[in-house]
Amino acid sequence: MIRIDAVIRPERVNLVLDAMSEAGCTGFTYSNVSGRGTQEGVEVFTGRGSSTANRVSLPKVLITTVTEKSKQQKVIDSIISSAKTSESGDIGDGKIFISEITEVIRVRTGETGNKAI
Amino acid sequence: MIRIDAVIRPERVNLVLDAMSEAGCTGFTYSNVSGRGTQEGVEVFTGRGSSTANRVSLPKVLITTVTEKSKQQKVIDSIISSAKTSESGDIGDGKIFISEITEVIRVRTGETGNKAI
Amino acid sequence: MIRIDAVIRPERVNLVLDAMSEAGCTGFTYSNVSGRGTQEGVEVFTGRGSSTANRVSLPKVLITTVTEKSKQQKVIDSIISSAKTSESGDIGDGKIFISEITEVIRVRTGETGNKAI
Amino acid sequence: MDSGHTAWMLTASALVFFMTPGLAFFYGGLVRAKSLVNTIMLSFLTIGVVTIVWTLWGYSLAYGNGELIPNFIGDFSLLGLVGINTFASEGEAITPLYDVLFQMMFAIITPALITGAFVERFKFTTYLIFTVIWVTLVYAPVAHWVWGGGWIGADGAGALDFAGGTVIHINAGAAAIAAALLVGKRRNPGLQPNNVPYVLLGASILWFGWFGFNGGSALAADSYAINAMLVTQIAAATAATVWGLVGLCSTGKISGVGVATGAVAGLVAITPAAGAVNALGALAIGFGAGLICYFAVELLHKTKMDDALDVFAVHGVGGLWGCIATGIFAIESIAGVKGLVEGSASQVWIQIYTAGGTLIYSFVVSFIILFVLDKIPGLGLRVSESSENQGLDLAEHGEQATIDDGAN
Amino acid sequence: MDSGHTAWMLTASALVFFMTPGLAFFYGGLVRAKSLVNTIMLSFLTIGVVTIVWTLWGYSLAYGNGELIPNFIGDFSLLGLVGINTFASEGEAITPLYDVLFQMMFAIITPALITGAFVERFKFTTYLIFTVIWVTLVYAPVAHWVWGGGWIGADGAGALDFAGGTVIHINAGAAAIAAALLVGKRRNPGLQPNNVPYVLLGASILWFGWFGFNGGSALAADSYAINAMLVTQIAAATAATVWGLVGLCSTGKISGVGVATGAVAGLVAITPAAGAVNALGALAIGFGAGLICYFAVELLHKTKMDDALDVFAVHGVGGLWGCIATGIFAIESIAGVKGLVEGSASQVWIQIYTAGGTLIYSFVVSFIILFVLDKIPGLGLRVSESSENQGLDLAEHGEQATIDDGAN
Amino acid sequence: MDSGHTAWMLTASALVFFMTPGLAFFYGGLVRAKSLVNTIMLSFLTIGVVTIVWTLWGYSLAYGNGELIPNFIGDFSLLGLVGINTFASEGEAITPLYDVLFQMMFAIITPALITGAFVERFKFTTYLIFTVIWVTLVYAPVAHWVWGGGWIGADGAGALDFAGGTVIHINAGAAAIAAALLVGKRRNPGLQPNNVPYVLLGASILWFGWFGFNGGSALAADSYAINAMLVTQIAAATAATVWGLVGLCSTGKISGVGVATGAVAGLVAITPAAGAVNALGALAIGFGAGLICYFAVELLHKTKMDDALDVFAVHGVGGLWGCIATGIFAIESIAGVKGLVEGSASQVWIQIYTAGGTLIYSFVVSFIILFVLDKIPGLGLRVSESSENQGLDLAEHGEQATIDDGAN
Ligand SMILES: Nc1ncnc2c1ncn2[C@@H]1O[C@H](COP(=O)(O)OP(=O)(O)O)[C@@H](O)[C@H]1O
Ligand SMILES: Nc1ncnc2c1ncn2[C@@H]1O[C@H](COP(=O)(O)OP(=O)(O)O)[C@@H](O)[C@H]1O
Ligand SMILES: Nc1ncnc2c1ncn2[C@@H]1O[C@H](COP(=O)(O)OP(=O)(O)O)[C@@H](O)[C@H]1O
Repeated sequence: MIRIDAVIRPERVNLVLDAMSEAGCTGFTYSNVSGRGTQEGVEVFTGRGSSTANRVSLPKVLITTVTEKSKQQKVIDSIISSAKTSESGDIGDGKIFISEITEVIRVRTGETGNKAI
Repeated sequence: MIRIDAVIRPERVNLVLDAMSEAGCTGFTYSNVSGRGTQEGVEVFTGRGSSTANRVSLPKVLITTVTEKSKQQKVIDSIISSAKTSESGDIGDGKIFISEITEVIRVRTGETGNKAI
Repeated sequence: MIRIDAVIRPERVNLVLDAMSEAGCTGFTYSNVSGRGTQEGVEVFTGRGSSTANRVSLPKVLITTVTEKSKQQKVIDSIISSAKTSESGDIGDGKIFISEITEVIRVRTGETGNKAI
Repeated sequence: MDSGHTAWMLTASALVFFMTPGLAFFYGGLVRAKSLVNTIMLSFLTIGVVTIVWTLWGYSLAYGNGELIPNFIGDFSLLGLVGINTFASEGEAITPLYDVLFQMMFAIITPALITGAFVERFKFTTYLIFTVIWVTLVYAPVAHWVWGGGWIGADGAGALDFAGGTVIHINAGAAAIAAALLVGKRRNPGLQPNNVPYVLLGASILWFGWFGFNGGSALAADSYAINAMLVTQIAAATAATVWGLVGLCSTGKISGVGVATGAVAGLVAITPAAGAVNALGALAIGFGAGLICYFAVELLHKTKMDDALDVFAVHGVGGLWGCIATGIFAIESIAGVKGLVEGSASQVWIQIYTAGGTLIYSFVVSFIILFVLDKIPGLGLRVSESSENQGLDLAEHGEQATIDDGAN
Repeated sequence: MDSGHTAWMLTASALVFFMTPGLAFFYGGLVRAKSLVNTIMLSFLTIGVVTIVWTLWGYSLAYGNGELIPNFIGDFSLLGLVGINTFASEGEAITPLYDVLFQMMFAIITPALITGAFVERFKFTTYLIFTVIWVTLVYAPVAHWVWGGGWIGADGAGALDFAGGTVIHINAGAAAIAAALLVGKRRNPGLQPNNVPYVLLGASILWFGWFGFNGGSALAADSYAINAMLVTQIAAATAATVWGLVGLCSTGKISGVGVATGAVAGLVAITPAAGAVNALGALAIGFGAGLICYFAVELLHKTKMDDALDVFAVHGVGGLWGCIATGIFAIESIAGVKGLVEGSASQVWIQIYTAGGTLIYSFVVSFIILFVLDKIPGLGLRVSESSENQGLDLAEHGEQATIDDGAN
Repeated sequence: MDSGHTAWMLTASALVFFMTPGLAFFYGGLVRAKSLVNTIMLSFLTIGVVTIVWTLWGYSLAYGNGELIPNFIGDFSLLGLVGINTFASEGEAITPLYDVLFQMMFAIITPALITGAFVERFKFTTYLIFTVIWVTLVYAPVAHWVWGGGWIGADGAGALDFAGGTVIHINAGAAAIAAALLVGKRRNPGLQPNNVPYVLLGASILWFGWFGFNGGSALAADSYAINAMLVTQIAAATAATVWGLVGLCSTGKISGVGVATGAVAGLVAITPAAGAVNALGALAIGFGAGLICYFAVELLHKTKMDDALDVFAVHGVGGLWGCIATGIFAIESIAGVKGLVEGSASQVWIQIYTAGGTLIYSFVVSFIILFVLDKIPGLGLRVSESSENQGLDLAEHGEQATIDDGAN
């Protein structure tokens, strides 16, 4: 089993979750995070509306899903196509990290492995 | 060393943390997340209290602990027994993911490995 | 590629992020978490300002970065030196977890591996 | 000079002032978190801009000594408020400046009400310009029609509008549709309000301030003021309860946002009637407001128009119901004229056509203003897609509503 | 008609209205985040329901022209407020409707106070029914006892209760214990208040509104009103400071929630005394309130009862202290009767037995009402275990207090 | 006794009270989330402490019957408010206690204003002691100078200070620099305000309450009060708008915090002038306040001093501008004396040297008080490094502003 962590733009979450579902993911966990990548950050006011500074971290959403290895490519493709804001992609569209999971357990039934996903 | 990620119901956090402590975990990190699994979601009002929609994601808590491999089964058992809301378990009780950790370092002392957990 | 998860004191985030950048990290994702370790917790009022209890979990920040294996030691050193609050370190200064990442993908371009970091 | 009347008008003006921040939080709680500051600012800076317009020429156009167009609009005789006595003359209960002040607060909240229609996607600078023009071309004339000697009020058709059902609510509701149509739908309207406590805080402040709005419209601390406050309380409470219970019946739950909206609908509906009905009339008006506006919201959600915070369903429809209900439940001993319940249908008819006239005028002129602003290069009504995605707080204000970030 | 008195009673009514939303936030900040909307709504919809009850029959039962049971309760002579003059008659300083309005606001906040006892686990619909019955069977009679010509007030035992120490606070405190006992303990009471700024905002609004509560109870803009406001400020400030300092001594820290609670305790205690004491008396009453209520909270936490937000310790105990202290610190030149400090013990005794009578009556009747509601199929006092776990916001209202969710 | 004047002074006192909680949220929103409760508490407990000081000896020192030092400070004749009549005597419009009450609210907000300079790092208990001393040694004398018969006011130099430009704002601003210098810079000032809605809520409550502040300073419900409220509204609105537009021009965005700050700057500047200028004068004063304070903030950020929430730039500089502008725009028909616009320069000079005198006195004495407190073992101005890192909410109050934690 593998774990897919995708850091994406907040406004894309619903689209990405739907695309992932269609690609065969049955469960997700996500939360708000701050992220810093090659994206530039945003100009924010620091105090009384007179001086600004660059906030390098931007609001992002981290979606985590654990799935069978066989579905890996399909899920990744679904994320890429739904998270990209334009044909050519824009800086800040996000990043995907894949890692191995040794075991999954469903609390309710105690089932393990692919059955528990 | 292994890493255990448990996604559980928010109201169970204290019980689960206590059970995990007893099972030998010495540290945890947790945060609020939103989750979507086979659980159904909840009916919420979308605007002025006249129409409702289904919110598929529910508030969950993700607990992460890194521990020695030898404690794995004990910890998992402690999570399952404390996170389950009824004898037979209810949908939404949660899920546990296990993965490998290659190294742990304690910032304070620079200790590594099992000593640092 | 490896993934470095560092749980640190909130007030150190900027210092740590800067140190990590200098050590060669190009991206990070971080969020507020609650943590419990050997640190003692803090006395909080439970109700009307007359009785207190110990809150065992403290606010922490979890920083995650994925980087090339070759940079591992440099990044860890940068975290340790910037997250430590005193020469000898204080309880609660944080912990670092290292794990393996099998793949990284940049959503924008579809690039993978070290190029995508 | 009557110190009691003065004391009350001072208080009432402060209370009406407080309504606009209340509205800011009411609206702010309903949008998504990433446009919360923007939504509050739409109301908050309206206070700034309209106060200046009102001082320089707005009051004069609404209540000037003469009329540029008879029955339609005032003149420029009181530009900059020069020529209005600072001190009460013999026989005057209050110095004339109290009217400038009290009416100013009404002029402020009306454009702020409109903003609910286009939150989360409207260009902030364009809105500021819109407000200046709208207060001049729409608000000031309509205020003149009803209270400044124009064709609707006591010197004209004799419509009953105690505290501004037409001037404020129908007016804002009509402009809201024009704005919603021209700015278009939100790309992603989200699922739930971001902050229900803010909605309830805002509604509470609105309700509190409305005592100044309706009670102060007696323009004196007298029996009319007390009756106005009492019927205001009854109508708001009834509409809030009705909304909650209708929701309970149809969805099984009582929504906090719904109850707050019901309260506002009740407050809107009683506004024109507060000087015309008694407690039982207020119960009926509140009951009607809760029911009618509830279903108006449901109905309008089925259209393609995205009046985001239901300004028309609550203020437009609620205002229309209130104007007509004033004709129905008016009691001669209070209103001076008989309503339908006392057997006279004529007042109902007056109420209907004056309300309709306001609705049409406001819609048409608001539409034209916005249409023109949309075409002007460098202005335009709508922010860019990326701004809308990022949220208007960062895009338009360089701010985030809340930050609790270790890195901060 | 006196416009100054009218102006003040209009203002005071609006201020007392604002207290209930203030209470909503005060209580809302103290619970856990997942029941924040529910806690606010318990207070907010009380405004809706009680206004209707008060208009239809509540006022009549408390202040009707006759008495159904002599010295005990009014009659049905003023149902629907029909038969009350809208306009002041000759010689009347204010139209009688002002009393309906002002007293209505008191009737609203009293049941809202009770809700603090059973937050995070009470069925919302049952609460609405409870409120209707409680205002009818408990609030209206007790108000009649004190201010409507019943056995406690000026026409009866001659107890001093300027602004409602018995009618509002002891009454609500007693009902709170009944409710806490019957609904049972929270399954998981949590560790800390979810929102300390809301607690402080709510306390600030309560304090602000209390000037209308106590100052308005002079029923005129006169020297009594000014003295009432001054002593209110002094008692609240003193109790807040004392609470903070006692906390500092015993825990090493000054709790914001504690200081806010101390302020409320001081406001409660000065309520009956605001027309009877001077500045130094207010200092003493505030000092006592801070100290006594602090330890009452500590003590009651040791019992098995889960009066979640310490309604009895603050309003019950604070109200009792206030009633007795009124007998102690009353100054003849203000109160018209001598207190203990001027050498007369008799007033203290009157204060004690009338407060005790109210406490017992309220506890017993509230207990019976709740006991019966608990047994009625389909009602019941307590939500299901899963609703309690999920939080009452989602379970009872289909809402979440705040959402800042990318997916929203 | 005039019931109308009394009604207004009761209301105005309540409104001024409400400003301090408003300030608490205004300041609270500007700091980082981990010191939000502390920042609110600095203002909130000031209410507690100053009320006690004012009752016991503060009022007497400011407005006592005699003078300990002629033209400089009152005496101990009114300790504990004993000896002040509770009831109005023949011919008095209001009972003298109204003055105690109204002035008390001014004494409360002034030290609360100072706290903005040293948030996020000041020891809470030291602050409480500082407040007691500061009100005694700085506030009471300066109030005496201006309104108690001292060297600045009508009986002295004849400076115009209607509602406290010198007494409150210049005074607080000067003390703020002293405090900022002595406590030192924040270790890590963070990037952005933690809660922009709180800033706007606080500013709204401040604005609302300021109507009582300026309007109430007429000490009667008369034409002066109405003019004061109108010019207050105009100046605040203009300064808010100007601040927003200047920010727009120089940064491309309109900051919500900026607009709120502009409003406060306008309110500060109009404070001394509210009894001296007309609507157009208010426009000019507001315009100047927005512009001058905007650049004052920018300039002071370039110094090494960490006046965290720009108390000096807004209240000090805004107060100075207001005092001078009062001399410029005073209209004889309102102020009783001619301003520069009517051709007389002498008033400007009086305004300048009295403002300067206050500034110097307040700075020097505040500096000495703080310097001494810093040296006293067990006190000291600054919290430990670890407390500052942890945030003052947990460190000083054992509380966290918000908790939404599954584990709670
Ligand atoms: N090496 C990394 N480790 C952890 N998170 C990363 C890394 N690189 C990027 N991210 C996350 O992904 C988000 C998007 O990155 P961004 O720089 O916008 O991508 P791109 O380089 O494709 O434009 C960042 O905000 C950050 O949260
Ligand atoms: N495959 C998955 N990947 C990531 N998170 C998951 C996955 N499956 C479930 N979860 C998390 O676990 C939570 C509980 O899942 P749920 O569907 O309620 O479990 P069950 O299927 O045992 O009833 C979900 O809300 C989600 O946050
Ligand atoms: N075994 C662990 N698993 C997960 N998180 C941990 C673990 N140990 C520590 N942490 C996280 O690291 C933080 C710092 O731990 P702490 O006990 O303060 O470290 P130390 O033992 O070095 O003093 C904790 O608050 C917790 O969030």
